[in-house]
Amino acid sequence: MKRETIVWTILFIAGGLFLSYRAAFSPHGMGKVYVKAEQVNPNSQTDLRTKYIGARPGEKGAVLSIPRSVGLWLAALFTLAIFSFLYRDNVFFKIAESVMVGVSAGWAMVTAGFWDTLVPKLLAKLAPDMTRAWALPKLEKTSHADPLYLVPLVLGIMLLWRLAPRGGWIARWPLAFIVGTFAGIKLTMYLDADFVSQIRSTIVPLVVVLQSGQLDVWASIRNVGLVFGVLSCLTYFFFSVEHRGIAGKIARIGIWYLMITFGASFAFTVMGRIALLASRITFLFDDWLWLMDPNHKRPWEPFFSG
Amino acid sequence: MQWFDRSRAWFGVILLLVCGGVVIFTELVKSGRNLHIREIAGLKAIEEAVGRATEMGRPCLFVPGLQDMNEIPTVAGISVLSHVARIAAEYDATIEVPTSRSLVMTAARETVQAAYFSAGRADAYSDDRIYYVTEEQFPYVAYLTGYMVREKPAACFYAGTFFAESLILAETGNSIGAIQIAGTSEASQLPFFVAACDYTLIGEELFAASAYLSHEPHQLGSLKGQDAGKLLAAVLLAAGSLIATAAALMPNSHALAMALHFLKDNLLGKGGPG
Amino acid sequence: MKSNIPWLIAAVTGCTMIVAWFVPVAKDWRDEAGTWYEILAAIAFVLGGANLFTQHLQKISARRAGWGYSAVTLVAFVGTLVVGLLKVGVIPDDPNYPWSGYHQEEGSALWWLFYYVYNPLTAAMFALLAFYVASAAFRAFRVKNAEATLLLSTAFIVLLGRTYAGAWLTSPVPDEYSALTFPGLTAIILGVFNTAGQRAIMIGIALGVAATSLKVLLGVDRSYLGSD
Amino acid sequence: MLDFLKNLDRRWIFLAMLLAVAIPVVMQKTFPEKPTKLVQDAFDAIENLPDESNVLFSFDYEPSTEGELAPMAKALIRHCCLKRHKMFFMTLWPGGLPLIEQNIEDIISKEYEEEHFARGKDYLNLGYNAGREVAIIVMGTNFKRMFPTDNDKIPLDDPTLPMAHDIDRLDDMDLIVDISAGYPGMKEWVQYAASPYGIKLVIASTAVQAPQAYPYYPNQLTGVLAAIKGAAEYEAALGEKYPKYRDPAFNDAIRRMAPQLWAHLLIIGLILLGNGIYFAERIKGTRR
Repeated sequence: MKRETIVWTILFIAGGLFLSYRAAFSPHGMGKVYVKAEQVNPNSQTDLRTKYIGARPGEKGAVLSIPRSVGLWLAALFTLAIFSFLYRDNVFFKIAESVMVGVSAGWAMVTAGFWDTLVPKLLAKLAPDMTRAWALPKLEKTSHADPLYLVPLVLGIMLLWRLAPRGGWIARWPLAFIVGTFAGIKLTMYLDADFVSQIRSTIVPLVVVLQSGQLDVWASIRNVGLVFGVLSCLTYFFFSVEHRGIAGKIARIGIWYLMITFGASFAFTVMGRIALLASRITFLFDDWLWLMDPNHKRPWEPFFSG
Repeated sequence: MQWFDRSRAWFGVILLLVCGGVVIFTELVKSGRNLHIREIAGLKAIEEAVGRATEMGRPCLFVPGLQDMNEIPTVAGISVLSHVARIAAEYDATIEVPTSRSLVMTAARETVQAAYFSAGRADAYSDDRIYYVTEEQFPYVAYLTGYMVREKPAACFYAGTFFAESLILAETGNSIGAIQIAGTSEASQLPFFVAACDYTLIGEELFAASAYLSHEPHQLGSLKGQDAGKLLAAVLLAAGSLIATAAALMPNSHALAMALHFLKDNLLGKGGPG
Repeated sequence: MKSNIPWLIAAVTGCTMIVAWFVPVAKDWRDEAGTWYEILAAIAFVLGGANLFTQHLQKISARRAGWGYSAVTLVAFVGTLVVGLLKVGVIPDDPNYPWSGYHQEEGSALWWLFYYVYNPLTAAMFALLAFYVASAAFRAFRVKNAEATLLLSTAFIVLLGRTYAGAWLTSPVPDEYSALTFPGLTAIILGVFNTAGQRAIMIGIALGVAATSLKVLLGVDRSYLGSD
Repeated sequence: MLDFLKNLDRRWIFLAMLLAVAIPVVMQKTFPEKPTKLVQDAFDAIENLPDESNVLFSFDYEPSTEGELAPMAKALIRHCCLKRHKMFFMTLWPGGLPLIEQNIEDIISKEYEEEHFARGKDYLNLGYNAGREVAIIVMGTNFKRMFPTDNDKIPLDDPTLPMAHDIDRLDDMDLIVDISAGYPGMKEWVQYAASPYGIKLVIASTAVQAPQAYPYYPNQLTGVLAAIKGAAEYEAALGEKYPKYRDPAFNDAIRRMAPQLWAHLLIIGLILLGNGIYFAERIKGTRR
């Protein structure tokens, strides 16, 4: 075996041993989720049905939830499966990846597609009485069927025509509707918010004079830098003029501005990725392994109290 | 009931100016006027990159991004592909185009075939090198990095919309020592391309590239129109800042204050025609 | 013909949207068109779902390499669809209407899938990028030229300025020169250079979008409609 | 040595990154934070509103970016609870809805149990809207068209939801807080709400998006919480005004800044080391 393989194997075994030790020998175990029962309709005397909501261990009425505990372990193992890709591509990663593709697609269809849009926005408009009797008892009694909504329905069916063996071109109509609508909306919106408003925000006095009549040097330099920066970057993006002579020099300053902009973006992106990693590690250590408890979620003294 | 929102009157004028610029320049180019567009460094490097791949006997990889044909950056990316493919056909280099959308695949096949045809190498074209992988971001990237590590392409081109995967692609390409040329309008991903690739087309340059390489007159015209818009922006900005400066230096001048107010709150604001 | 009618549809709806921006009476049309778009987008989910389904089914039936993973994907996909559409585990708001509960209520099957499967998987995927950034920092980010040097130096300052290390390193700097501390420099970079750069990029892209939209409305660009 | 470093297996770098983040997470050491102007402006925007003002929260993110945005959401909601603002919750991301529910449950119902905030009177979950930017456009002129009912499908005119009765347009909100991870989000709220109607808008943004928020400040944006650092500063601002919130249990983001510090230093070190090797190689190459 290569030295490196040995190192990694030792790491894995040590991790496994630690897990079993934590689960078996610590007084409160780990990775358990608690729930408590609550009346669905707290103000009703007749409707006595209850539902379970999340609870903290030790809270009054808290009981262990098997499905949620299983879920927590699954979540932790999926997280580790994804991280295992860093070592090398493997069967656990591929399974996790396949599950992710399937669940995310199904979930988006069910929520954004069906229950949040088609039912309340199309069905409730076309057949309000039926929708009320079926799924939306609180839908206003006064709403009438609105035949105008047959138009999006028909357009939608045309969109689905792509699945048919022939006549796929019919899907171009709804596509044209979407593209055209958004071309119109985006044209005005981008020119308003990104073109006009950005010019307006950049119009600042190049010399800032304080109330007392004194010159504010810092603010003046800032403003000059800002206005000059925007102008030089615009020069860089100007396609009609070669980057030579004066235009070339200004464009060069423009690209320096852009590089500093990208440097800032770079640092922020790095920052964001690290924040997400830290939150995943917190999830593993806090919610799953119960090694730490900064938010005092559990009544016991944690392993690491910081 | 109001028939016209007067507070947006000046915005309407600006809208007409910008749109009019595009239309007029498109018509000018159509009528045969020759308009100059500057060279773009990254585009010149394409030939060098393809040449190197040919010398080394390794393929070129072209990635048209993660979005579908309804997004403009993807369309621009496909135009760049057309140019890359024509050079590849001339040099007899291999070009590989894995896509994440089936429509992009179809468009890429048409484009590359046309490029091979125009280079007089129609016989060398094959559909097999342009194929659909998957729509999902990370599985698609996993495939691409796998391909890069195995086949070690000598040149990698990225043109279109990229998100978090930009970093993974650029890093892997760098590790196999490929020449990398990238272009995207996603501002948050540009730094990674700029830092890890040899040449990067920044934002608007990607659109310019497509127009520049397409050599279609109306596309060049629209570019000129965009330049006119930038000129308008620069003039408004410079004039506004000068007025604002004068107003700051002469706080008692009523005329300057009025002029600034008109510019910022009427012309560029919501104050109506004033 | 096949591209003329769609172009007319695009041109008419698009121009209506532009006009509606200026005409208060027509604002309702924008609303209506927006709702219609939502409905169309929801229906379009079926296209994506069908594509996913057939693609993986083909892979399984052809026993192509990795077909087992396709089976996993299919089971996950269909399973999520079924429990979500049938509202498995949802307690109805009103006992007389069995379908009336909120489809993603705490404790329901769909909620469980979201909370314990979808959520940790996507978050872990993004966390992977932290590792790739580290690797790229070591292997890919080279100060090849003046531009790259400027980019990486800026990144240094911001990375330090956005943590306690930056404040600590430059803590001896007197208050009058606070602009020269790492947090101060970061503020200048973000407030002046980044703002100027972003604004120029935004102005440019706004013009690009306007020109492209115009090309769609004028029918110059019909690429999205394919060839006849 | 040079060859060893040049051919270093990148898994060692991965391991270094893991340790740079994991060890500080466990140690839970914190560093002092001072609110910058953008964060202070956001804080003041909520603080200076008269009590019981209308605040619209849009949770435009998914669990995948919760690591950055959840601490911001918590701190902002806590602040609104302290001021007894009327909180309207909505989301343009399907994945945002469960996050709203969770925050209502954890913070409004549990942390502020004694205040007895009532649904429909003090806070309201409007739910998810699939309309993306169109939803914002429509809400601008006709709020109840986009949200005819709350998330429980109760019409907004219902007597049990008094706080929603006077809401006809976005203008009726005193402040909008957008917690944003991408599209649709920050940019759309600026373009379609803050810019055309001049409504006060506070953005809590992921790091990736944050640089794009700066150009909108201060004209179109009242305040910005940028990345986990912004969240930490907001927690610090809250602690400064309300000493109770100096308790580490409320300071998720401040605690998160420690792994952030070490990981940033690691990245800087790696860039320096990588470039050192690059130049050493080039010098060696020219000598040959």
